[in-house]
Amino acid sequence: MSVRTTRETVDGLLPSPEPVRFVAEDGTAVQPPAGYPAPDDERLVEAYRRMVLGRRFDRQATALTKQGRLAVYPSSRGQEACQIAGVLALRENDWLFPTYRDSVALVARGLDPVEVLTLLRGGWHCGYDPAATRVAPQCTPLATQTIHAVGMADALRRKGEDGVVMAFIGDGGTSEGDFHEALNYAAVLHAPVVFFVQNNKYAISVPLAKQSAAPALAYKGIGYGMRSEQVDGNDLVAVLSVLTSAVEHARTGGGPSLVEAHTYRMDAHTNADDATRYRDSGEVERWEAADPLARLETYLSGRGLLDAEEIASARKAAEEFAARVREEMNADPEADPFELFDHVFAEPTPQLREQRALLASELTATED
Amino acid sequence: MSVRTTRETVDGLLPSPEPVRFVAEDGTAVQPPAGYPAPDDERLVEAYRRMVLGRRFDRQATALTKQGRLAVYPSSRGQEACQIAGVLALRENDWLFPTYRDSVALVARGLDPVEVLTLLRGGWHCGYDPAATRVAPQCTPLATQTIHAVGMADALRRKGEDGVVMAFIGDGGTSEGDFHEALNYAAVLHAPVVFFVQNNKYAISVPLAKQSAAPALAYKGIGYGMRSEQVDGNDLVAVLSVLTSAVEHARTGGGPSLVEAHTYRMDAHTNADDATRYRDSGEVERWEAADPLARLETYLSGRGLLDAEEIASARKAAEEFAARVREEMNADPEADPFELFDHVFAEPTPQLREQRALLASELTATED
Amino acid sequence: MPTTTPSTIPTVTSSMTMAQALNAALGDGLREDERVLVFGEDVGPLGGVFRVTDGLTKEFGEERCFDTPLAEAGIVGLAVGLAMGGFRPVIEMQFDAFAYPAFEQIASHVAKLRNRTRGRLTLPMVIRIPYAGGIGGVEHHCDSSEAYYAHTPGLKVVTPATPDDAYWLLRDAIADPDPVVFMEPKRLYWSKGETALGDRRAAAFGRAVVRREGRDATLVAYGPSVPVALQAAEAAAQDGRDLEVVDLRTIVPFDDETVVASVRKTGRCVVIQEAQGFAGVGAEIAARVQERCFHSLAAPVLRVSGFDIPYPPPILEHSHLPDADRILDTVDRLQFDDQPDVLHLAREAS
Amino acid sequence: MPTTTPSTIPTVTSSMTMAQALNAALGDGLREDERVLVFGEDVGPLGGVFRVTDGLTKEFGEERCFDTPLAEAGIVGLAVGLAMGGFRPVIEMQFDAFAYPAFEQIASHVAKLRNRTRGRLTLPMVIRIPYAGGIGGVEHHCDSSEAYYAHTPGLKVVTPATPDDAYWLLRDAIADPDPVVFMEPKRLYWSKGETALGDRRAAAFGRAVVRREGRDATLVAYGPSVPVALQAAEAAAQDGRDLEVVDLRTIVPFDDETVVASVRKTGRCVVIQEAQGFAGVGAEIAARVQERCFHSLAAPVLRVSGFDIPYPPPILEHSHLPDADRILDTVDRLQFDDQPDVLHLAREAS
Ligand SMILES: Cc1ncc(C[n+]2csc(CCOP(=O)(O)OP(=O)(O)O)c2C)c(N)n1
Ligand SMILES: Cc1ncc(C[n+]2csc(CCOP(=O)(O)OP(=O)(O)O)c2C)c(N)n1
Ligand SMILES: [Mg+2]
Ligand SMILES: [Mg+2]
Repeated sequence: MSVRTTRETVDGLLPSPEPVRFVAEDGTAVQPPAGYPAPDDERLVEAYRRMVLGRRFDRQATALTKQGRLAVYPSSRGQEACQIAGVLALRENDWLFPTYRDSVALVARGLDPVEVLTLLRGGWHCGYDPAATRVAPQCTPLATQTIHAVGMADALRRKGEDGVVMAFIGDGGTSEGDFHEALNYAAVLHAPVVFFVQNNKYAISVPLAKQSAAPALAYKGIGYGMRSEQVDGNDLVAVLSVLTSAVEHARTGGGPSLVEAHTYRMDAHTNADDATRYRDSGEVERWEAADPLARLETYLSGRGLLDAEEIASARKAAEEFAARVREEMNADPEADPFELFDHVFAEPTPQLREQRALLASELTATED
Repeated sequence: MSVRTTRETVDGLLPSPEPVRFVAEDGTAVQPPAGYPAPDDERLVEAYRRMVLGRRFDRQATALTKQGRLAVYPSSRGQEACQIAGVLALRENDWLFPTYRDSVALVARGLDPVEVLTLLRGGWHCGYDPAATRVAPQCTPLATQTIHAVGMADALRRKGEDGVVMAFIGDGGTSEGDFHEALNYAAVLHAPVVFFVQNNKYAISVPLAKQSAAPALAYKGIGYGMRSEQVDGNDLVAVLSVLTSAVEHARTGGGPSLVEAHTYRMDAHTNADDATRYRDSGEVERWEAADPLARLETYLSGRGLLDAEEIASARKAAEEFAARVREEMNADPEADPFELFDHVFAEPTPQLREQRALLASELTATED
Repeated sequence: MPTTTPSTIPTVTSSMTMAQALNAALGDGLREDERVLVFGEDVGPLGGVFRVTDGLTKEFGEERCFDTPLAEAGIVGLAVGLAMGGFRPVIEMQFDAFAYPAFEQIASHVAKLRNRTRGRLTLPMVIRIPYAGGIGGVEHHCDSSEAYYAHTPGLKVVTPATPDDAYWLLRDAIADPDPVVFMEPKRLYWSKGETALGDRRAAAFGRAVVRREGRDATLVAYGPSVPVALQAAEAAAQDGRDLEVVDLRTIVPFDDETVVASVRKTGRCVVIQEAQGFAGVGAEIAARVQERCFHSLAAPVLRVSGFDIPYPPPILEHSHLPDADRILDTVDRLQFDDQPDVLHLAREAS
Repeated sequence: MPTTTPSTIPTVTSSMTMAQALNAALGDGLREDERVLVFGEDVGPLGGVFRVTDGLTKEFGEERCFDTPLAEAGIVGLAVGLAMGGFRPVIEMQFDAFAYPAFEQIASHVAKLRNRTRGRLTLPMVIRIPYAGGIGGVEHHCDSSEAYYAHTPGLKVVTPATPDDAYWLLRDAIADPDPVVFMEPKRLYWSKGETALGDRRAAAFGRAVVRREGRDATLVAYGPSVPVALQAAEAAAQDGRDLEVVDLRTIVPFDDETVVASVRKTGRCVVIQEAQGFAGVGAEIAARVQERCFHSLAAPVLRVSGFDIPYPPPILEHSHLPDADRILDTVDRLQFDDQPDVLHLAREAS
């Protein structure tokens, strides 16, 4: 008393046997699998500009840790194709649920860089307005945000909005139970959500081989009845094409998707981490050859969509942006200790009022 | 920089497109897929005897709830092919991690029925000796036992034993995060464990359609790089064949497997549940036609492996067993209130000694 | 975005069980505000294993009251996302111990989101948890888990002891702008009481209530222990001892005024909780009372609780659960000096 | 089945950080008993994010010290299965708040398995949890979660304040027949102290220690608060107030004798914890002390703790954390009457 699953059903849920690719590592075009339209040239040029800016911002943020202006910074150098395509695939009324790794994506979405860095600067837990930007607070407890994304997607559907939700997650995060529950809820609720796994091969020091024995993480989709795809995460054209179709599929009522991007974390986990303890430089060098920014630059130049002038102007814009960030981050962050009691509840409880008063007495005592 | 997954790799991890079957609902033999040997006739006849006994025990246990001798009982009527094959596929030195639903399996493994019922009788949390029987306590927190099973499997491997671990779980339990974590750990550790999902179509009142959108739960295996199979859960011959090969595959170092059995929970979730609130009798009647015991009886009789005499003797043995259970369960369970303090730690803490003394004073006070 | 429809629910008073009162509160909550959603395991067609959501799917449809896949972190996380999206989820954890898989979602997100976002995102949601024992439940079905939530900043924790409080506290919890962990004492689900349903807001939320006036000592209790405390007070009255019984109703926020006023009046206090005692809510109450009433106290604040053991199997739960006798024995010790029986007994024991 | 090899570890005393002392204890534990296994996230080649497992994989191999996939319920559940199978897992939760996904495994299995099986299955395992703040960590990296475990029957809860205690308490925890939640105060990882390593068993486990003798009042502290309490005591000494400082070391089991003896001597007590105060371990201590020392107390037992708020962002943590001044202000209030400042301030505030 159970139905036969046809080869078609199964194939419709499995990812392509190898990562979708539009551009080879040397920047030359390759034939992508059928069904993935090439993004417009303007979008690609815009993506290039944001990649240049994103990488410069990332380098600036790392520098700020050395100057003690940031407590810690998890770099996404090498993952820019994912960071930029991930937000370019979204509209303004779509929601993004990012992790601590995704500051470049937030900047690319147009969030104020200083507000983005407020968390890592230690000023507050979230510096930007999630409601206004439709970007959830950068999430640290791994995979927990993926379920929130499903809830938000269901909320958008209930309100009759055509917004879509994108949840970012890393390869390590896919091992958490919450990821499993989120994918299952999304599939059962047929929620307009896209799960975007940036498989950068490491969870801090733990390599993918110790994380999963799956042929690819994208093969998890079928276990939930969810369409899935894998893509070359250092090929912006491919990531943008695959994510855009996943987002539009969700927007038009097609349901959720799982997309895995194969990329690489070029820097250590954070500035505080020492990657030499667990991986050799040779591996890192091999991935240098796959650099997403150089690849897109070569590809666009080859197609005559970029010239030296445009490249220079993109770099100039990035330098100006970085200078502004450096300058604004040089001021010490402001903080009011009494704000600690303001947002625990809508109204502080009598107990919190007592504690606030206690702090007030301590502060006046130290003043005089 | 990522390898292509071949169709062969993928197919090797996917379950058969339809549940493996040896015997049709009418008891006639059908052609099973290649690679699944038919179990020996003796094993099948032995399985039949245990199915007859198991079903009788199950009916007796339900009766005991009406007589107030059991607090609650979750019946497995209709799932006997899974309950019996699940333990027949194991050797004595293998471990079983069962749920509250699997009392019939424990009895079939030879555990004392009264010890098995101790939990549901309210006498203690586990009535049998897990170390001696190699059967973990029946687990209530859903899916949590699946990770313990992986740990035990890894322990057996470390000790150089050739034991295998089988973890039982229901369809609903597969939605829990712990199930995901257990499958991933098993695959990464290449642990000798078999995850046996008894998909009886309901999680209390929640039907499978609200639980998962997967083509079949067995399709979850590939997402962990784990071989998987689906089987007609009401065909004992098929379940025994598929589980035996999964167990021997694990025993010979082949690693873990996921097996889904399509079956049906004929009774309500427990005696306390009212199934009429969420399913119609028509559905239940349709499944009556797929009854695993009648099917095996017809099949074995048809092959001349069973005659009226053997059937009668099996039923007689079952009646005697039920009578013994009824009788032994008629005595009130014994319980020593001071045992409450004996097993919290190896040695009671000073605080527990105080509390024990307090209880002693209360009990002497009530005596006089 | 759906909004609140001015509700006009007539006020009717009738005798009902706590389960029925909770069911009525959920119905009125769904009726009053379109943004309210009820979901969890088996809360749909079945109406919940305790029937607290009985009939809601039938009346409000699958969109408003629905069954989720079987995953508690998923239920809570889904509620977080829906609340971020403007809805007001009222979710059910089927039993106390089965909320533990959701502990990270509750402690790291539900409790913190308003604070993390400076109030830009808020989580008006209710997590209903049937808790505690006394119903002959098997292991994992009888935990008293209130302290885990009460100790977590950002959560309000409520537990009713009467059907009327159950109705009004739940109505208030649903209307509250913050996440509320609503702890329902299982064994009181079938207890009956006069309940006034309808269209007003009660003052129960955040306020303790004196259930019985007395002069000689104060019994502070909440949830499942309130009827036990009242029973003990009745028995004590026979022996001419006049005990006051305070029902907290809300653990967070805590009503210091009512408790302190009572203890300053009586000069003696026994705190009662069903949960294992160590580092429980009763410890907080005892600590607060002696901090605030020290010079009014004629004796130490004593505690009555379950033992520090995993919840017992059904046939032994009566030995574990605080009953009127354990309370009365403790009240007797309020007269004693620095050497409470327990230490003395401990020496005997060792 | 591998068994214990009689260990012959020479005793050497040297100055080291708490992180180094813990690392040494793990090494000696692995050396002493083949059944000991160390695993968790990044504990292998990296040596843990705090380097507490540094070098262990190199010395003992991947089989004895290894990285797991990223899932905390999985880590704890795997440890449960391995312990059922005769091993002695010593696992690491990377940070306090990242143990929450494992809460069900800890509360429903780790704490209960011995009891459920009448002692036929036991779980000799250690769950190491770096906890509390003071290191400028971002959200979810600074929770004080000890009360969740201390309130759960079946768990022993330990937290060292010196490198020497860290070494011996961890050695004892590894050798203990029961599950031990070993809470490591992050901010003390780099604090140095004389540490005697080697082959003996310490008496630290289960016993509090008087870190400083004093006559006027007792400060009860544990883990990260011990150095702060000692600092306060030094400062008080300048003003001629002589404070005794008790370091609990083990929260469960609790050493009533040492604490009670001290408070009966001094007649005054302040309990210090970094965690949010409500229903925390400090509440338990205050409740116990007044239960057992009532007639010796000249003032209520007062508590110093973090506020009942989510852990603050780095630039504000100093306002939240109990410091010597907060302790001294509280000690000053030990002289007062029934009207503690806080109530008075509360009225002002409202
Ligand atoms: C629940 C939880 N466990 C552990 C951690 C500690 N931690 C922070 S980042 C990290 C690795 C995450 O790896 P991955 O998911 O691949 O993301 P990436 O950092 O590579 O972007 C770990 C273990 C955490 N933040 N949350
Ligand atoms: C973690 C957890 N959540 C909820 C429950 C309550 N509960 C007990 S059985 C059950 C349904 C389980 O369904 P399934 O896994 O299909 O097993 P079956 O009962 O059908 O054998 C539920 C929700 C539980 N025991 N544990
Ligand atoms: Mg990664
Ligand atoms: Mg089922």
